[in-house]
Amino acid sequence: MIEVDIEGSAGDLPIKANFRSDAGVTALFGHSGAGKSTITKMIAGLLRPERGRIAINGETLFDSGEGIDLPARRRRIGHVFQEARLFPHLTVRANLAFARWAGRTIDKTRFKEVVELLGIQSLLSRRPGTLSGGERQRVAIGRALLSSPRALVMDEPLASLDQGRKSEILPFLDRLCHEAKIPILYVSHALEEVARLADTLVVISKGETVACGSTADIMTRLDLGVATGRHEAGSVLIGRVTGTDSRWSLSTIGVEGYELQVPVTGIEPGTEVRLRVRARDVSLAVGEVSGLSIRNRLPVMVEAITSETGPYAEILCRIGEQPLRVRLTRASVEELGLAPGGEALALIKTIAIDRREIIGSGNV
Amino acid sequence: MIEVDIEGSAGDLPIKANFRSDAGVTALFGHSGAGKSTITKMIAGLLRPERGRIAINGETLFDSGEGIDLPARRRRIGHVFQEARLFPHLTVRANLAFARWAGRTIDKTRFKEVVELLGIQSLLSRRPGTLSGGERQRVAIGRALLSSPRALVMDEPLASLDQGRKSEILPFLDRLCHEAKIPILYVSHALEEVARLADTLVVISKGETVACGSTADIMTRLDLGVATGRHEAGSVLIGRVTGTDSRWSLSTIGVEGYELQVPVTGIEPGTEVRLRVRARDVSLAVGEVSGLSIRNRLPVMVEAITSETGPYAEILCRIGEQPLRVRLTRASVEELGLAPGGEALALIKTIAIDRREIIGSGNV
Amino acid sequence: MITLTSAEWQALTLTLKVAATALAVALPVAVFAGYALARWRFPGHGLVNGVIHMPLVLPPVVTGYVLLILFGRSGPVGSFLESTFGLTFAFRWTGAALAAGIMAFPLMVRPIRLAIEAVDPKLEEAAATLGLHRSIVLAIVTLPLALPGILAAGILGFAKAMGEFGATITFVSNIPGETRTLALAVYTAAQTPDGEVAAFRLTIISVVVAFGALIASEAVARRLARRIGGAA
Amino acid sequence: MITLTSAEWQALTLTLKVAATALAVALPVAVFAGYALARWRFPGHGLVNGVIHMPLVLPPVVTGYVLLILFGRSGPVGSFLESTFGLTFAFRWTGAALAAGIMAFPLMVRPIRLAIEAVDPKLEEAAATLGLHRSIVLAIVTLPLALPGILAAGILGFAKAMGEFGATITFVSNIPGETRTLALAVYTAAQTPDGEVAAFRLTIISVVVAFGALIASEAVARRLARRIGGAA
Amino acid sequence: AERLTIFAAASLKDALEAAGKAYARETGTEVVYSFAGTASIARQVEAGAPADLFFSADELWMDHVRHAGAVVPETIITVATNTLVVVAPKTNPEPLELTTEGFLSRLGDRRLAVADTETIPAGRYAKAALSDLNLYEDLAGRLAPMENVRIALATVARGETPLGIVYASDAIAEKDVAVVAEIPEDSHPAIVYPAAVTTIARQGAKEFLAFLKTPQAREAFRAAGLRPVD
Ligand SMILES: Nc1ncnc2c1ncn2[C@@H]1O[C@H](COP(=O)(O)OP(=O)(O)OP(=O)(O)O)[C@@H](O)[C@H]1O
Ligand SMILES: Nc1ncnc2c1ncn2[C@@H]1O[C@H](COP(=O)(O)OP(=O)(O)OP(=O)(O)O)[C@@H](O)[C@H]1O
Ligand code: MOO
Ligand SMILES: [Mg+2]
Ligand SMILES: [Mg+2]
Repeated sequence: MIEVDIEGSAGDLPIKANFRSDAGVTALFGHSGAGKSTITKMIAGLLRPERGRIAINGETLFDSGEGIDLPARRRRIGHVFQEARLFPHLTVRANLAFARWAGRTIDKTRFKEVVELLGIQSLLSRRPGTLSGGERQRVAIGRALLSSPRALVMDEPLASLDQGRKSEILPFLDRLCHEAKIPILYVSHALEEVARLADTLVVISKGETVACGSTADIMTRLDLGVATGRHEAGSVLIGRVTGTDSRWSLSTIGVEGYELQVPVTGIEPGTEVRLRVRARDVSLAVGEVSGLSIRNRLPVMVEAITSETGPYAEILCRIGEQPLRVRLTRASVEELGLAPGGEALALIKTIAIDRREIIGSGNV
Repeated sequence: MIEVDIEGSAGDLPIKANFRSDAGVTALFGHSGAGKSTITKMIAGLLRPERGRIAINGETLFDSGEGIDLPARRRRIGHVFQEARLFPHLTVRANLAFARWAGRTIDKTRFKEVVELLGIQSLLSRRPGTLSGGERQRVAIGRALLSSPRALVMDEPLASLDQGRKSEILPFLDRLCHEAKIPILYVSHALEEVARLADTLVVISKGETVACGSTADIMTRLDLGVATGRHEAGSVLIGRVTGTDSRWSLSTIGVEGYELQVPVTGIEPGTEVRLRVRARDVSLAVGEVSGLSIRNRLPVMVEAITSETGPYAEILCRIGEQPLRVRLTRASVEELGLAPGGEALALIKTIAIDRREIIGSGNV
Repeated sequence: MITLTSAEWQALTLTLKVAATALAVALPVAVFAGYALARWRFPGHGLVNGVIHMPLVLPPVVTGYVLLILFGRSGPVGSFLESTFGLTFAFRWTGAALAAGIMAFPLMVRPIRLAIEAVDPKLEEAAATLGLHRSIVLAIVTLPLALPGILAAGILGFAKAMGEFGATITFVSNIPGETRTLALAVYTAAQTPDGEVAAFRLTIISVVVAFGALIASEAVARRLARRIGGAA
Repeated sequence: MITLTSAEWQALTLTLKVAATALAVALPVAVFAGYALARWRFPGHGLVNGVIHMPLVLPPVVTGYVLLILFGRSGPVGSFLESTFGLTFAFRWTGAALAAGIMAFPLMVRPIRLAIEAVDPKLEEAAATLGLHRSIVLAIVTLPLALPGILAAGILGFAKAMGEFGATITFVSNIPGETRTLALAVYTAAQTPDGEVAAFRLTIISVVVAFGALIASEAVARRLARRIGGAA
Repeated sequence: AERLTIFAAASLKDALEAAGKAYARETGTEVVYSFAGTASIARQVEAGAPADLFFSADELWMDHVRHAGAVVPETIITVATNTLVVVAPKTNPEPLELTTEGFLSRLGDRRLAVADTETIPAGRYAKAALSDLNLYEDLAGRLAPMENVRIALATVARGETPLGIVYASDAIAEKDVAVVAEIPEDSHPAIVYPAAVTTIARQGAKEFLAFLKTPQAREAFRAAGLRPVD
């Protein structure tokens, strides 16, 4: 659990961060220069807020009222910095071993596991100066993981990694966070990454937390378009796995009494999962539809339509109790005759729900 | 025009790069550690290949056979480095002014334009040490642009920028490249960015160029899935603007005699444009379809179907002469009875073709 | 406050003149030498490095004696300089500055070399890609970044130039008003029976001047650090 | 090769003993002082900095006198050390080492301070987030990164310790086998009519030793640079 | 005693070393020396240096040390005397007239090398002599006071200065100079080398002083250009 309620400043920019999140991954999301790194540094004890309180898992790390201000080393917050900050005079192995020694509790098997996950076996005897950008970042992640931290702060750790590597690391972080009960504070520009990982989403703008809540809630808030970026806006559906079709490698997920197929297998039936559905990946239909490759068709209620200037319209729908954002052209809205209160069929390409967008499964 | 045919090494990794591209943006694409940065440094004259030849716009910069090896400063290749490399003792303004002075030709108006584009006006009197990660990157881009280079090398310049900022900078680079005839070599992990920008795509794997060709061609090559990442695979359609619907802010584009609507206005009718269509954004239908929000429906011929293990299938279709990749679940392929030689209707959400995916227009 | 006697004033102003001249001439040369040792690989690298350190290893009297032989009026270098440029070192304050500069030289080259070696060559590369000539890169990137080292060298060199004694007295002797710097004046007093008070006064003057220079240099260094450092 | 006389051997071994002892004791103290000046802000910062530089500013003879007064057998520090620890400096090689160490001290503190100031505090922060105590961060991050500076300090200090003359002859006199180091032996020889040859031989010996030390230090420095530097 | 330690002015080096060798041959007592400028040596003896004997180059420092109680006053003896001469480079050996004109015409725009006129005994004697000869006022601005006599001698030998005032004993040792004038002995205080046993001396120090009166020792002094006294 992370509790933050601080005021301070980054140069001229006043910082005012107020959020709390329960176990799991908390994402800090916001524009370049919004103050994300500054806030993480305050939490890690590398910058001092002017006033306020910071607590992790119930332990107070900073409290200006009570005069508590633990130094960074006693906070034990593993920090993956935006600029790697590896020790240049030590080999990769020594960088990692040093962190492991600092953490004390990590055994050899775990060490090997982390090294393999990050694909840095062949780099162990090299020095940071000769690593590529992405390699450096991976070693930095390894270093933070191996220090057996009580919480992890990750400042855009995957920015220069390719998709393939990312999709190996993300589930690991997810497991780490939920199994080892290590809260993770995750800074990112990529909403995809964030939605994939985060239980709680904190939106930062101009130094202040402008929104904080469960990822599903924040993702569906139309008013946050500017902060989150239109292209990535979407919703998170909460459902439960009802079955697996091993022939086609699909699973069926029950959402509000309806069924959705997703291209994933191996999730225990009964598991609760969260599906991220991007607004742009949903189509709407009115009336019968047939002969179409889109297999997921859910009846929805149109709740609100926001027409922006330009070609787009945002439609907020509901599947039962759950919100679903849809993005169409204004022309389509007119053509289909959509209006608040009306009914429609939401078409979601099975394929649009990637492995990476199904959250909460132990074995993805 | 960039011509590269070199051999060398990065530590133990042998480098063997062989590609040529005509005017425009050339993207270097590949996994972390593939050798992308190494190749760009060789082109910029910061590392020495063992043998081979490098030429830009017909001028030979390096030729081991003829003993030509221009020093970096005489190559005049603006370089945005993966790690910014700003001069820490100079203010942002001085960093930029220094570059401008080195380039000589940039006037005040242009200086202001670049500064505004990058949103760094308020940072001018600051020093790099106090900038945020994204701010630093933007200043580095500005510095390279202002040195009035004869070519630009950009090593993941947008990795830590948010969507909003990215979609402002990308069209600018595009214009720069085509109007000012400055070839750009662009390194990125994000296929989206690459497809948006690149005329030529070079795929690097383990130090070697494994593929090189027009973006459209490479994107549609099924066999490069591993290097490019499944999620981002797609095709590029070439068409010509036929009309604009200002009421709905849509433009119509003719592709092989068919029409497609895209959510963009302001492109001169008659202009040739390239549309990136991600395989996962295309649905197929067989037979009549109605009452659907998907407005773009193009008749296609199924050419090949590749079933992978797992839930997915890749379908290569043709619209007239042009290839179109489609990604469905195997289940859908079976259900629709798709087979090579068959006909189908490709449904492309208007919205899936973002501004950022329409290339070649002067005023997007 | 103590009021200075005219002899003390003379020694003080002479010392400042000698130390400042030594610094003004030797520092640029030290910057060049530090740069060359840090960045160039050339035959005789080790030899140059060794020769630069010699004044440190040899007893100052020997260095002074060598200067006398080389730069004296009848010495090969001295007679050449005198006939060509009318530049005389023997028994002149210029000679004291020369001795001070040479004795201070190794102390200056080291920190400068260290600071230049610490400048990230990647920044110089970046400057080169902007199309800049090496000399401009040097002037606008390398040297400014090495400035803390050059400053440290300057203060070490100035202190040593103020305190230089052995080589100076051997080379240019101990002529009041011409070559009797504070250090030589202190020595003169201390070598005289019952000269303790005079020696003490002169020592205090030296110390005050040196402290002043030190404090000024620290202030400059702090400004430099603030410029480069930025946030944590 | 020249064969050394027994007096030359004696001076050589004594010089090495004195310089090595001076370095072994003064270098750690200089590292501490350099670190404190670089990283701590404390009242009296300027004063400490000033005092460290004093041996450089004062003529060595004065420093020697001060040592004689303080560390002589009847001096306050000297008599205390002798009665408490049985440690005698007066007219012993230990005193020569003390004088050499004190004269070399300012030359060592500067490069060390410079190198420590150049260590990126962001790396120390990173080490702190791993949960490491400051002393461990110092030992494993800060000092190793400052090693080129410490090495430069070592070689400057060793060279100065070898060449120290003024303070040594004043403090511990010029006793063969006990305090007559190479520098003092060169001086003694130069005082003798027809001593030039002897002085020259001794000078050569000094120079050879110093070159050896210098070459060794350069080799170490190159290794260090290679370790940290990596690719362009 | 097994061993005697002598702290002595640097100008006595040759004479004392020769005498010491003879003494060791005769008595089996080893003699070791510390040579430096008289001022240094005197202050060290005053500070309790482990010296058995102190040899000064002038009476001033011997007085200083005696007042400080570092030597046994009754043991002070003069072991030798010396004289001053004016030397010029061997290439220019014409005799010099001891007048202002004589000096100035030989000096031209150059300087007269002397040992430091305040700190070094040789320099103090030279200054006294020049004053007595009414030359000091005219020559004061033309002096080059060197750190010690040997360096003054060397500058003359190398032609760096056309003239220098040094001890007769030094002039003998340097082949590249010629004596061009002798300074009258009555123009300056007697140049004497007093010696004394220190207050912390070991057994046998007095015996060495006595040995210096033997013909053997006197010969050693004479060979070094000094005049032994009776
Ligand atoms: N020491 C400082 N002096 C002045 N301004 C500062 C200082 N430190 C930070 N800032 C400013 O505060 C703002 C927030 O910085 P911060 O590094 O927290 O941003 P960020 O959200 O992490 O951005 P990015 O995504 O680009 O890394 C930036 O505009 C930055 O320039
Ligand atoms: N000096 C060196 N010594 C050893 N290996 C090196 C050296 N320089 C580069 N390499 C290795 O060569 C490979 C290619 O490096 P390069 O920086 O070109 O990769 P990249 O494609 O830019 O990767 P990234 O996307 O992570 O930045 C990497 O595995 C790197 O570790
Ligand atoms: O080191 Mo000295 O002993 O300057 O004259
Ligand atoms: Mg940041
Ligand atoms: Mg790279």
